[in-house]
Amino acid sequence: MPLSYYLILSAIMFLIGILGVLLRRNPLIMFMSLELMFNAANLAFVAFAAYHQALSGQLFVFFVMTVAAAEVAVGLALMVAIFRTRHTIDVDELSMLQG
Amino acid sequence: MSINDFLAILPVLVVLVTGVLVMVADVFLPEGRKGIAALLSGLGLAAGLGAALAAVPSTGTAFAGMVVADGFSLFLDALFAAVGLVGIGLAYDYFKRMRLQRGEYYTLLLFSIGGMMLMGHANDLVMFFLALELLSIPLYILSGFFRARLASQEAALKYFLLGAFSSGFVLYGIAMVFGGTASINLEGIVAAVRDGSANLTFLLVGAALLVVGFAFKVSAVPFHAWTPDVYEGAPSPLTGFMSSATKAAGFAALIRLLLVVFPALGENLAPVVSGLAALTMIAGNLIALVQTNIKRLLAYSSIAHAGYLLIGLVAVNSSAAGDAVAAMLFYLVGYAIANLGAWSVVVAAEQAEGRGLELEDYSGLGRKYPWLGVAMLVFMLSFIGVPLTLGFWGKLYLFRVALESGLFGLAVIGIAASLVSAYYYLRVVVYMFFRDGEGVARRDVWLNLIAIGSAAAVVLMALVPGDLLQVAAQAVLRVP
Amino acid sequence: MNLSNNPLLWVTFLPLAGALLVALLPDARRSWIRWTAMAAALATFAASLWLLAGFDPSSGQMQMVIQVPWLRVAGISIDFALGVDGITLLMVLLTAFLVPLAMLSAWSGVRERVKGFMILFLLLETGLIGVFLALDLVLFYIFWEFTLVPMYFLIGLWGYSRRIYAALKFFIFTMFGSLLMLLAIIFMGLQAGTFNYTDLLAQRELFAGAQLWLFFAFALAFAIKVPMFPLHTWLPDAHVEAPTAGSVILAGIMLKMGAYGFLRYNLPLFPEATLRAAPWLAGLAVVGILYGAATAFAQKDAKRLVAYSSVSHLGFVMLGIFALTQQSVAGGVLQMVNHGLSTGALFLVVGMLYERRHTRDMAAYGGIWKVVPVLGALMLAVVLSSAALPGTNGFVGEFTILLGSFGAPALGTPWFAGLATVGVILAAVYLLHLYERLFLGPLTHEENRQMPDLNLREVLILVPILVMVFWIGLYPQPFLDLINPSVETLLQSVLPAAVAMH
Amino acid sequence: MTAETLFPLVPWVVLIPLAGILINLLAGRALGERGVGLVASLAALGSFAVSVLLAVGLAQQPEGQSLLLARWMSIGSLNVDWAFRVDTLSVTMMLVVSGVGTLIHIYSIGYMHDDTRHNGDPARFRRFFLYLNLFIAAMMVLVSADNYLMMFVGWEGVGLCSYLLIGFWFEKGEAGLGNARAAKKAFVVNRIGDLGFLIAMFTMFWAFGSLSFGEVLPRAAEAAPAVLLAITLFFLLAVTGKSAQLPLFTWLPDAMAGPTPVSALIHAATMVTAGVYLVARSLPIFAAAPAAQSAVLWVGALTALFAATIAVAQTDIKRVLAFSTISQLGFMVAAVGMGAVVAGMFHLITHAFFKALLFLGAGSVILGMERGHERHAQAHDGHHGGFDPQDMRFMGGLRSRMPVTFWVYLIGGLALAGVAPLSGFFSKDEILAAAEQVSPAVFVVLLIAALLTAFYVARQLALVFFGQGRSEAARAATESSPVITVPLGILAALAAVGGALNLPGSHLLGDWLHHTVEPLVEAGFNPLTAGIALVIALAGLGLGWLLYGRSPLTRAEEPDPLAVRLKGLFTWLRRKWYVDEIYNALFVTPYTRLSQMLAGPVDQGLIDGVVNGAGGMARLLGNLGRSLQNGYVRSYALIMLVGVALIFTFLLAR
Repeated sequence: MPLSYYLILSAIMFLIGILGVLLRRNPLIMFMSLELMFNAANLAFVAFAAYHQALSGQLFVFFVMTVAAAEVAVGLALMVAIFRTRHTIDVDELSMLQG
Repeated sequence: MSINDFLAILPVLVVLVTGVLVMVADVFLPEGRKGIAALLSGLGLAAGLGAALAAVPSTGTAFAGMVVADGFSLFLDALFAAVGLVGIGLAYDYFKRMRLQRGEYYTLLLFSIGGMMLMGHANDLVMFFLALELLSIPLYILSGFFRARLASQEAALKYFLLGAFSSGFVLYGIAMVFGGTASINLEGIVAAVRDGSANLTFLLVGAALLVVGFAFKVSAVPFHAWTPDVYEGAPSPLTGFMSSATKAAGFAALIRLLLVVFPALGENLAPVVSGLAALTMIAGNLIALVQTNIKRLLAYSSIAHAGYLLIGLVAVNSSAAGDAVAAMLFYLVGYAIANLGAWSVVVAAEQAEGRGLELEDYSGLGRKYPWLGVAMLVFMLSFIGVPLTLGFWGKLYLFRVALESGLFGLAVIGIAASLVSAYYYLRVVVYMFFRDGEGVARRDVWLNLIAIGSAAAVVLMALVPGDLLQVAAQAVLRVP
Repeated sequence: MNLSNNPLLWVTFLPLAGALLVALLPDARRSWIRWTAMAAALATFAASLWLLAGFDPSSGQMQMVIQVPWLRVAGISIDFALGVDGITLLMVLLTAFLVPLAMLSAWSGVRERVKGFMILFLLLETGLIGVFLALDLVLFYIFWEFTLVPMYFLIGLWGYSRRIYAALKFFIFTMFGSLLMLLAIIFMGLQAGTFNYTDLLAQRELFAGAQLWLFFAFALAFAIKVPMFPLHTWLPDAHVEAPTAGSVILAGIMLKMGAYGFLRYNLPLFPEATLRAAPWLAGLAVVGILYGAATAFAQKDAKRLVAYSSVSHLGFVMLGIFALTQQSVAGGVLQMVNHGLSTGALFLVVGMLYERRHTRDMAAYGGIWKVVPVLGALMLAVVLSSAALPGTNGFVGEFTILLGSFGAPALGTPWFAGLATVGVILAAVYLLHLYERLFLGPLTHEENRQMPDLNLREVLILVPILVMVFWIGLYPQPFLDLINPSVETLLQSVLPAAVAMH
Repeated sequence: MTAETLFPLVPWVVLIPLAGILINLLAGRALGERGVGLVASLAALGSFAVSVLLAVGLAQQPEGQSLLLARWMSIGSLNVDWAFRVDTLSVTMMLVVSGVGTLIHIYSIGYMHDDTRHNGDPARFRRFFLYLNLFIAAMMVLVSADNYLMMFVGWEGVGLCSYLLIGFWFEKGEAGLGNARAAKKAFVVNRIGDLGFLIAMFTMFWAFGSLSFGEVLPRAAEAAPAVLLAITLFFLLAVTGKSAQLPLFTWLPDAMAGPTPVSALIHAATMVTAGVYLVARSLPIFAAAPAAQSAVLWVGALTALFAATIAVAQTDIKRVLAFSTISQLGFMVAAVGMGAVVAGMFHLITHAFFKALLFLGAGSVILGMERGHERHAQAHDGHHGGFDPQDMRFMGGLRSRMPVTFWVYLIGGLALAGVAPLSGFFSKDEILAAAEQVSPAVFVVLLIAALLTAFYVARQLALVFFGQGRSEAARAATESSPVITVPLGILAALAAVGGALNLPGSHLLGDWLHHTVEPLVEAGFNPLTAGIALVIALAGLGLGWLLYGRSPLTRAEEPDPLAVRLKGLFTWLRRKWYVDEIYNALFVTPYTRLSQMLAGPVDQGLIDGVVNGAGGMARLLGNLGRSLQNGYVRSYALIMLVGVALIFTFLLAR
């Protein structure tokens, strides 16, 4: 399969991720969308690595996965803290700071 | 891997190791003695600062070209360590007052500083990404440090969501750059561009996405939206630290990246950065005009200053690149000093539960506490760019660079924006001196020391600005 | 070069030293503070006389030049450079002369925060003198902007009801102009590699191509400061809201900074642009003369009237400068001094009235000459000098300006001077109106009957000014001798360009 | 004593009055009223003495001399000195000014003693003499100057004194402000004239490179005709201001608000003649501009007629004299306009005598009326209100109450009317003779003016002195003290025999002035014109007597006989042809409105509105941007995405 297929798929994934962040109000689903964006990048990395025959792309994916895991940990912790005080995790409820 | 590899990033290592040590030590510190964590962190940062100032690190690349050590990174190491020290000073008094003295604040702060330092050393897109996350994730947590305070929670979640969102762009940008050049190493990218093997379209898309990602970090409009909310919600000492240091880290990344890609893409990318600069200066200052909360006002002010700095970034794409980088570094230092000073006043004036942050609460403060008042006056004047402050010289150099590289339009927008800024900065002075009120401020040792010390630095260094500029000018980058 | 023997340094930094000294005194010791500040101001005046003594009036060149490299970094070369010529010298003398008098006027007017007031006042003096003496454009800009800060506080802290609005407006309006000037300065520095005035002057061809823009940038800054119509609206607010001493310095000296800037920078640095702009600026000056006079006439607030009169008077100065003849420019310089004396004195008198009655509304007075004959007589003298009655300083200035501009080749038509002369009539209208409303007619307000006449301190404030008023009016030659060579030198550097243009 | 030793005394004509001021200023309180009056009068007398000495010197060396006192201002090619001119023209003026001035000083000692008490502020006595001495000094500067600029110093200096003295009782007059307003009007209207003087000087400087008489006048003819025309016409504007000619005469009638000696000295005898002096002095320039000459001539002639028509309908004793002064000044201006300098100067001198006499006489009448009013009021226990001691309708019959005043007034009046052999006859006749040579039309105009002059003289004499007293005050009036009547006597003598100065045949004054100015028209004595003039004068007097003397008014409320005959026209005359109203409508009101409009809607509204509007616009935009910051994290992400989209759109478009 040519490179472009992978890239198009990756771009679609990236866009879906973006739309998810924009449209969903549940932070859990927003996290998933963010993961989707990250993984779109990962897919592109892997595809390019294969295309260029360069290992550094594959390597990068591992770093990304690690970092994403750390990020999600922090995000979930934040959500737990918020849920404890507010009993909701709807992000649109969090609009006290504005102006 | 040799000792030289470690020496190259010695300040980073010192700071990160201290962070681990503080984390461990914190477990053994009894409740009520957590201030020792601050002391330990301070010592570690001082050591890091010493390492940077003593120029211990060897220069050149290390760890197989993953990191680089040069004048630029050293300068930033010193800057971050110094800002971190002040940040700890701000936090110590503040959290003691708020009865929230905890070791993990300092640990996380140190990790974040380590990430910032690493950003200055990064020579490989992996390192940029790692440094970005290393500096960001602790800040997400720290923003929500007041776990029970709604504003703090909201700030943390907003920062986190939008930060991750922008990381996505960075990541996708890196992927595109990799796709375009088959390399994630800056030297490799340069080589690919030089020998013509690079796919410039992929490179351009990637570079643009990277600019977006880091523009988020420096709060350039329209990627600034998180800034006011997070700055308002986060604990004040953290905001003071963040607004001074994160911006510098973001610009460090932008400078190094754009120096690499501008030769090939300057024609396309420079207008983008110009647009960001203009938009940031205009929007930042205009919105700051209508703020009534001091933290939000300073947040928009920090956005506005990012706009001025972006002029310098545009000038990197010209024969005056050297001057541009020097001017930006100088400006960052001047801004950091005045900004930390201003936040120290904010921290001193903040009352429990986030009260005392409206401009109204500052009424008469300057008359009641003349030292604090004069210090705040100096910071505001420096922000405006009135002579005999560092801010004046910063603007002078930046505008000089702008004119040198023919950016007349941006220079004019810059001065118009400065004019607008004069209004809201002076309004702070108006409240502090020209109005009567019952405002109270703390007379905490560290806060006052920071306020007065920063004010003195802003004025005294302005009398002999040559030395600092000399240092900034010598902080040259190792261009791959 | 032995700097400690150079009066320029002393005259510039003595007030600063005084301010530091005052800062060390305890807040409660008001009379110590006052007398220390006064001593510093008087010492500065003495230093300015020393400067005068050491000045060679036969030369139009810069004298006693101090030039110390300040910054030599990354292609930027900034000097700490000071120097004096006849025009500068007069401005410095005027400053050093007016500051102690203004300070004396604050003796009873300022009772709160005396220390802060005196410190700011002395800082202001250093800034003002620095503006006049600076011979490096960046240094000039530093002093120029620095003067804003103390004045901002003088208005904001010791001013009247709308002081905050006035202070902000003053600061931002002035800055509006000066920022563009900063860009122009940077641009010139880039072209020439130096900011030193003398060096820039020698290499003015380097930026001759952009001189219309540069001229505009400088002119905007200076025109706001002067102020020229229609950039004047900061002035009435600032003048009215400032405390008396502040108004005196504002009108007496700060407005001169603008006119001085035109003379020192616009004319010699951008000669061709000057010639092209001359009719336009002279036109604005004439509009300012008539407009200021007409607007002053309609004011109900005595201080506001005086403020608008400044717009009119400074119009004469600007007309003189841009007529570019020996007489008109020399007259313009002299008129700068005259306006400082006369309008300064007007503000002082209005301030004295305010201290007695706490209102500036002219309707609250009327017929008080009977009650305060000494004040009435001195005010009359001041009013007449402001109305340019022959024998007073104002006449010599306005006459030479109008005479010089009447046949000025740079303007090409006598209409400018002709219309400006109408301003002389209008000046009489509003000034006599002012005097009539305050002092003449029947005593209409009972509370004015007990008004005390001037005390010795107040007489001592006004008498030195009046001595100068009549000295310049009757025997201006010593002053003209100072001005003439410098003006000649100045015009010689402008007018060759005229030849090149035709 | 030779001319060389005498001429250098000339600065003292200015310095002595200044010394008088200094003494009275510093020691006036200690000197008391008598001391102050004495010092001031001696100062004026000293000035007169020096003038006499200068005249003696001139007798030996008639061509005169310029004396440099000090360099005044020197810029480039502009060099102006404090320098004095001693020649027959200037010394003639000095003699008149200081001579009449001294008499009026002495008179004022008595007059002001009473006046300050009537007006309730005796302390102001000293101030009056300070001003009066200042006036002498300024007038001396004016006439002794060697260049136009120094002349201008005197020119405006006397204007200042005029301002101060008109507003001497600054709290009196209509609504308490009348006098102050009159003073301001005088100053401002004079300033309009001064504008002409200034512009004339500017033109002169750029044409001749100098302002000094010695350099400009001999070379007058060298300049371009347009330049000369400009100079002379602008000088004419100055003349109309200072000498109260059409169209700038309106200030002089109001100037009567000043104390009567002031009206005599400044607003009749000396200051207002400065315009005549200016033209006489500048004759070479006028001679080179014939068009300007006829302009001057016609301005003078028309003013003479115009003012005379107004004078016949006034009821205020001083206002009649004021319009008479304007009219007579018109004669002089017409004379110098024709180039008949000698005739003009001659009339200037005789007019100084007889008009000063008339004013001082009027002053004596006013004092008499006030005394009478006070005596009556004391007898009848008060009721002050509504009494005007200057209104002729309340006078009458004063001939018997104030005989000395009557006789001197009669002499003055007849001299003014031009009855031979009083001084006015000779001087007016010379002007008429010259006019007859130059322009028949002017001759006729001047003759009509002369007729009206004689008429209003008769009317005034009849209303004031004849018939019966028409008020208690008039019936109780008393004669004035010798300090007042003695100067009146001296002036009466001068007014009577002043014609001797330039009698037909002797031409004393003509020969004297000849050394300085060369008249363009040499009007010899013409028996025909003299006869016509005399007939006209007698006819006017007779007409006046017919209307007012034959059956004198008996009550103040009775209508004026002339009003009965002229009906509406009389109102026009009484209201001065409504010139003040027209000027108010044309200039004063529009300027006030304009200035209010500029200060309000334009300055605060438009210009400051733009400034504040810019600030408001910035805030508006700021609030707009602020509204985007709505707190929703998803919209922040959207903003970011829009930014990304914009960047990529831009990059795609490249």
